Amino acid sequence: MPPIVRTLLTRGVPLLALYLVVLGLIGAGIIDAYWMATLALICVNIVLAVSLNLITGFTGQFSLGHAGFMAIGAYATAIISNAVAGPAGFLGGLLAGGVLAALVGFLIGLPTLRLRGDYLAIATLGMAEIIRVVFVNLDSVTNGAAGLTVTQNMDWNWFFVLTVGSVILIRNYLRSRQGRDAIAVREDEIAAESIGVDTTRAKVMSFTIGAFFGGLGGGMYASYFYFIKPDLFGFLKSIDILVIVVLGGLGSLSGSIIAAILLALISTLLQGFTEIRMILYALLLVVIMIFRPEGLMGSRELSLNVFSRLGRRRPALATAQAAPGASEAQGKGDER
Amino acid sequence: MDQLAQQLINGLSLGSIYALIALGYTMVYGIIQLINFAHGDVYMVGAYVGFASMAILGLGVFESLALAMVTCMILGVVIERVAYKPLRNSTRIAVLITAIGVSLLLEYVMLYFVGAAVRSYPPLPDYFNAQFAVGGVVISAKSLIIIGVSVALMIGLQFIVQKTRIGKAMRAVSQDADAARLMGINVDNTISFTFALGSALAGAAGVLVGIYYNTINPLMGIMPGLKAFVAAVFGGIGLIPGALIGGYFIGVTETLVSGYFSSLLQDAVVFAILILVLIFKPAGLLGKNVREKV
Amino acid sequence: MSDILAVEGLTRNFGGLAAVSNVNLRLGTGELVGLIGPNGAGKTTVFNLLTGVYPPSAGTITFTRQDRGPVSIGGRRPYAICRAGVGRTFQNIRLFKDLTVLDNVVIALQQNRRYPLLSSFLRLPPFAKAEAEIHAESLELLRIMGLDAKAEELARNLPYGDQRHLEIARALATKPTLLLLDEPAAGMNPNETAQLTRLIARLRDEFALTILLIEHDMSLVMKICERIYVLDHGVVIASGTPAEVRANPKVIEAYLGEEA
Amino acid sequence: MFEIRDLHVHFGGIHAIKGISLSVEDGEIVTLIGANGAGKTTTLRTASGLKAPTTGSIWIDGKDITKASPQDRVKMGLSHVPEGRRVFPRLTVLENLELGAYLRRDRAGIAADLADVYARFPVLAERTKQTAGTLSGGEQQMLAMGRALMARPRILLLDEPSMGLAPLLVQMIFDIVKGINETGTTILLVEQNANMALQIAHRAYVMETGSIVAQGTAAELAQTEDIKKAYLGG
Amino acid sequence: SGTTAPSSAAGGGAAAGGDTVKVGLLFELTGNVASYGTAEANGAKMAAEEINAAGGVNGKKIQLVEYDTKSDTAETTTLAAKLMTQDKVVAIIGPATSGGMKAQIQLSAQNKVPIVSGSATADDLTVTNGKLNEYVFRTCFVDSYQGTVMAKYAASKLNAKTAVILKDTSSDYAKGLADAFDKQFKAGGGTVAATEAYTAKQTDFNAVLTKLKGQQFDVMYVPGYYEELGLIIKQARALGITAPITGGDGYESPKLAELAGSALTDVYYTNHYSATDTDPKVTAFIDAFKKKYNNATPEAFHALGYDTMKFVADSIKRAKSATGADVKAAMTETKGFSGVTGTFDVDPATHNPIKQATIIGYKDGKISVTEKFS
Ligand SMILES: Nc1ncnc2c1ncn2[C@@H]1O[C@H](COP(=O)(O)OP(=O)(O)OP(=O)(O)O)[C@@H](O)[C@H]1O
Ligand SMILES: Nc1ncnc2c1ncn2[C@@H]1O[C@H](COP(=O)(O)OP(=O)(O)OP(=O)(O)O)[C@@H](O)[C@H]1O
Ligand SMILES: [Mg+2]
Ligand SMILES: [Mg+2]
Repeated sequence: MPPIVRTLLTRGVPLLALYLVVLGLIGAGIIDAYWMATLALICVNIVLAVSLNLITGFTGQFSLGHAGFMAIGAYATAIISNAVAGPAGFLGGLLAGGVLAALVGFLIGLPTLRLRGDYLAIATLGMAEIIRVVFVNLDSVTNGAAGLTVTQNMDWNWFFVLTVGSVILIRNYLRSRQGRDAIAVREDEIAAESIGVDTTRAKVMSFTIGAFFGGLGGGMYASYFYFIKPDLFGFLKSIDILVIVVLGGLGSLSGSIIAAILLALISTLLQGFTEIRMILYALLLVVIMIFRPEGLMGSRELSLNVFSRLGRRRPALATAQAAPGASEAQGKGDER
Repeated sequence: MDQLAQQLINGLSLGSIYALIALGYTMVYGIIQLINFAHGDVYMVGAYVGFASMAILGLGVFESLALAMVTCMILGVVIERVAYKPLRNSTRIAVLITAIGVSLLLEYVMLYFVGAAVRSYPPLPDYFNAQFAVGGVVISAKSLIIIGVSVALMIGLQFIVQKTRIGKAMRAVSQDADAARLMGINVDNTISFTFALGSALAGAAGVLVGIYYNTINPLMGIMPGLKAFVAAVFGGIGLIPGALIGGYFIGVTETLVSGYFSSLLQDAVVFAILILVLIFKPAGLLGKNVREKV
Repeated sequence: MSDILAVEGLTRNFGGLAAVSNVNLRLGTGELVGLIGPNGAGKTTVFNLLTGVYPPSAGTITFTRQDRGPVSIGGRRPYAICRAGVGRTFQNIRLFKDLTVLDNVVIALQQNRRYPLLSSFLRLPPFAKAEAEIHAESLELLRIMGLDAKAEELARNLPYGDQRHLEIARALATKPTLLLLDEPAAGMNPNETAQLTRLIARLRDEFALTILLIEHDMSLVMKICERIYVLDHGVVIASGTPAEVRANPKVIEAYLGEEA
Repeated sequence: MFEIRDLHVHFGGIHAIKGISLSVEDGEIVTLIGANGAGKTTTLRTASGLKAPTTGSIWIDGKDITKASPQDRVKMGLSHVPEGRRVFPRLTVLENLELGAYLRRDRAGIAADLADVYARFPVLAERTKQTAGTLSGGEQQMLAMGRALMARPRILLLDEPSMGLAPLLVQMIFDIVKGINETGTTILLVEQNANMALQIAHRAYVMETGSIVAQGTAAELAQTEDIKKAYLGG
Repeated sequence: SGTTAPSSAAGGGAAAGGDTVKVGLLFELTGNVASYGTAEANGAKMAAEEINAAGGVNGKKIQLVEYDTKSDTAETTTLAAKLMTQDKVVAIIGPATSGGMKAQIQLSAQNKVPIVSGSATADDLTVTNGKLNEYVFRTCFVDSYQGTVMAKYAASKLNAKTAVILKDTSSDYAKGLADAFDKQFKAGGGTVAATEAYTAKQTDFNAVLTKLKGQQFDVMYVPGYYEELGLIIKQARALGITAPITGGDGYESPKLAELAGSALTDVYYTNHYSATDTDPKVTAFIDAFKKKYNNATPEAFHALGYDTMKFVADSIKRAKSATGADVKAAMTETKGFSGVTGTFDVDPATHNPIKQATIIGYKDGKISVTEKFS
């Protein structure tokens, strides 16, 4: 079998099956408006989490500003698709949103990615806040705090294409030389430089690509949920996305996907407990982290490829998150 | 001129509040490199304990302050033992997420029990409400108290961390816990002590803010917590004088931006300055950018 | 035999401390040269200056490759210096500990096998071709270093000696013409050191390398180095053949002691 | 005075120490040699309480300390210079040394010991205000030794103290170890540099993949052919 | 549940044949605006209990299905879909903010379930781009009305020639009020000397107040909510700003007096009702509320939530059947509905209630003025 045929069979068939099953369930009315909205949210969260995982989990750059990219994508899509009706406006909006987010990511990333750890986190957090404040103040374009009403342009077909497409593209990136450079940066920046990895370039590239898909996620959000306003994209949204990434496992794409689904299900289950739902959610978060600090998947991947071994081991996250003390402890044995 | 002087006073008072919270933040960070997102919420709990103690138990301001500090101290240690200690050997982001979980937990448990509505602190003794007018500039006793307390606490903390035995132990633990054990340092107790101290400070800040603004609510910790974190980073995270300077800087900048440009832009300008400062001083204003020796 | 590396007036200060001051070094193509000296003499700092980890406070570093001619590498970024043809290992092992042995080598090797970003995203033919080559070459290199059986293990799980070997393999994968080894035998017992000594000599020949190495184990240094520079307090206090250096009273006093 | 009985240690599934027993008598230098990964470091880490054993026990002065915390062991006179030095990188040399005496209260004694450490390692005296992380490898090794001495230990565990040191210093370190021993400190020394270790030790154990495969007086072992071949490079 | 395809059969299907009628309660119980959402939800719940205690509507008990939007729009859309298609409610009450309402406008039309807010005041909520949103209702003033009324009041009763505006930029509500005030005040011949802003959850307003103090003005218009207003009033008076401070129904809360204390003087705002009102309906409401909630005095949000529930129940009672479409029709035809926040008709063209504003004024922490004004 030529590799391309094999890939289509092993990966394409299960995906196509997934697509058709959901389509069938929608047709049969089993997936109703409520479940469709839940599905939409899952898809948006997958795109957001996977793109943040690229930045934080794989490249080791701690970002607290993903909601900023989301906001750019959401507003660009909203404004363009409101101005130009039909698929042209909506797809153009999504693309413009992604590109704009990538551009901002590039411009912000270039100077700030020199920062390490928490300093980078705070710089990205600041960036997202600035983006939000700009949207509040660009009254004539964004309608300020009052927010924008958006036409619903997404359906299951689009969600499927965009979500699966994003995941595949990011996965391909990670398993290429550019992606391995990014992982090398995460593992040990000094060592990476010493073997010829242009670490600045690797970081900025991951950040820009992550920003693009963050923007795309925002655009998908805006195109389904009717209404956006700046305070949806605050600091807490960035945290929400980070929670998905860490819960799934830093450095595991399938972990991010599983966590996005799991959190949506948890949220559904908790909806009945109006009064204490957030208490239960917070408790659950703490308990999960205590018992599985490496996240649900660690850095392992679950493969769709039914013929390959399940759970092929992928690189784990180390340097970026290990306590600074640990990396400075000299000596040959890594004692912890 | 008067207006500028007034704005500076305003900025320093606001900055003191950020500094008060940032001190505890930065100390905990300095020792275990944890961005303790729950710190802002411990501060909130402190504000409520102060409120309950004054409004319900009828205690005086200083008794209430003490009570809030002790309660928060216990709360801080419990949080550390239950939620953070099991993650001693995990990645820092894992602990960060746990801290966010704890933060949400405190907020929503509080929301559940006391409701979302704001509460106002009971009336205070007169000396708190005094005001002085110097020319056209109004200075309130509360401002002076809060500025004074923040400076005093900074000095006290700096002394503890730099000069005392336990302070040295704290720094040793922060750099290499195993090696610290080999020196005979009880690492768990040292970390608990750090939390106790940091949380007591948060409790004090909560009561002082309650007194200063006279309003508290279960979500009051989020924004100041974030700003305090920014202040700590700004000054050089882990550095106690940095927290104070960062707090003042942010307070004054915010005030001047809203006073002379537009209050709409205050957060954006603060963050923009922060990013610029970090680009030129990647370890904050006071931080030294030590490169790892290879 | 032309000089591959010419260092002139190299100086580096840390605060008030002159870790390296006015150092001149010359390495001929194909030479195997030792850099020795007491602890804190500035040997590792010289490596760090040569590889761009620190910019020099003063001085020039000229690196020559037959095919490209001389270039000044002082103060350039480490990755650029590596790409110019200078590879190194670290005194404290710096592997990508949570990656596989193979991936450690692949990342170094792929720096010479570029293909465009679009190929990566879409898995276009250039991607597949280059990946296959990278994979094959990496395995070949591991085989030469005797690590091929452990290609899929995580680097952190290797025994210490293998980790040292892997670090050398990773440096070789960048296709250097000049290789800098910082205490390759540290932590090895005399037996292992002897094996390593033979390996280094072999690598120099097989890969047509010029090697500069720092080492405190005199059994290794004296056996394979053709020339030796001795550094003390940041200054070159002696240089010459092993025999000359060993007999130099300054070196004996500062470094070797009476026993050596 | 120090004893390990039938110790087993696991790292997850890895059985790193497979039932070793060893003892160090009062005033002795005992050395533990063996190839990389034999388990020497793990033995010392278990002895000082950084790593919990699966089974087996550790004794000081006839007291079972298997369950004692590291700081209690320090109190009982145990001091451990870990592999890789583990100095506190952002503290100064002086602060590192002061921490060595963390559990001591006798100011005068501490001052005297500090002077003593400075006398043994003059480099440290020149660098009291330098942060330890920027010291060279050898300087850090001296600092780590000095720091351990500040606890005025009765039994000192040393993990490869000669690693990365210049020949002159290797000699010096072994002299110092011997000197420390002569002032009454019992020493358990782990070394790769087996030649030197056997020269100063009274007795020795040889470890291989988690087990002790040979033991005896240092002089005896230095003459054994197998050991010469495997560890002494001859 | 779903044996029939929900999307087609979702025409606001009532709990068929049962002895209850389901009403959705979709509010911001957590998140940014939890304090308003919670208050309104509690008001509505109290009303539902009263209605059920009195025998329900048309013999059926009201069954509330309550969810929390977390102040998030995606959550709002999702849960609105759940209420409409799975829980099959007849109508949804909430959310409290216009943004939340906007997230379910399209669903309300698709599923034919009326949605009613007690406090979503954005002008373009019920009529978007000149088109009426058929299933969207509210029981509160629109922003422009309150802003206009206060501008007139400031000019005629407070003799103000120059005004400054300080608005909460994080809420569309304050923005709407501010814009309307600005327009009307200028139209009436006044000048607006400065427009400044703050954001919700801010606690320190000294900077912007110090800046305003440098201006000459006769009145301050500060649309926003009591949480911030209590502090603004207090800090303004402490800085020596003595001009009257005016605003909208966001001021209405006993907390305002608590927070501002004695500084609460020369403060005027537009409101639906007054807690000192002697109307028996109002006093009964206040008494019942105090009894249920620990002696707390109700706020505007409580009253609005309460009225909204009563309004929905009233419409169900008048509807031909308990289906969304019929209830919507009944709502549109409402005439003279009398609640604690006033008596109103629903304007069929805009679905806005036609009701008169009450001006409430404070002196030394006590209410000194209560007058109807328009
Ligand atoms: N980043 C730094 N900051 C301050 N001082 C430094 C730094 N790096 C090295 N030094 C100092 O420079 C001197 C030379 O250090 P270097 O590491 O080059 O020594 P070395 O010759 O490699 O010693 P060793 O054989 O022990 O490894 C030492 O005194 C060290 O303390
Ligand atoms: N933290 C750890 N996790 C898993 N395995 C470990 C860990 N530390 C040590 N080991 C394993 O235990 C065994 C013994 O290691 P140890 O470090 O004690 O050897 P050593 O004799 O000190 O070797 P060296 O001469 O290299 O210092 C090795 O197989 C090692 O891989
Ligand atoms: Mg060195
Ligand atoms: Mg060892």
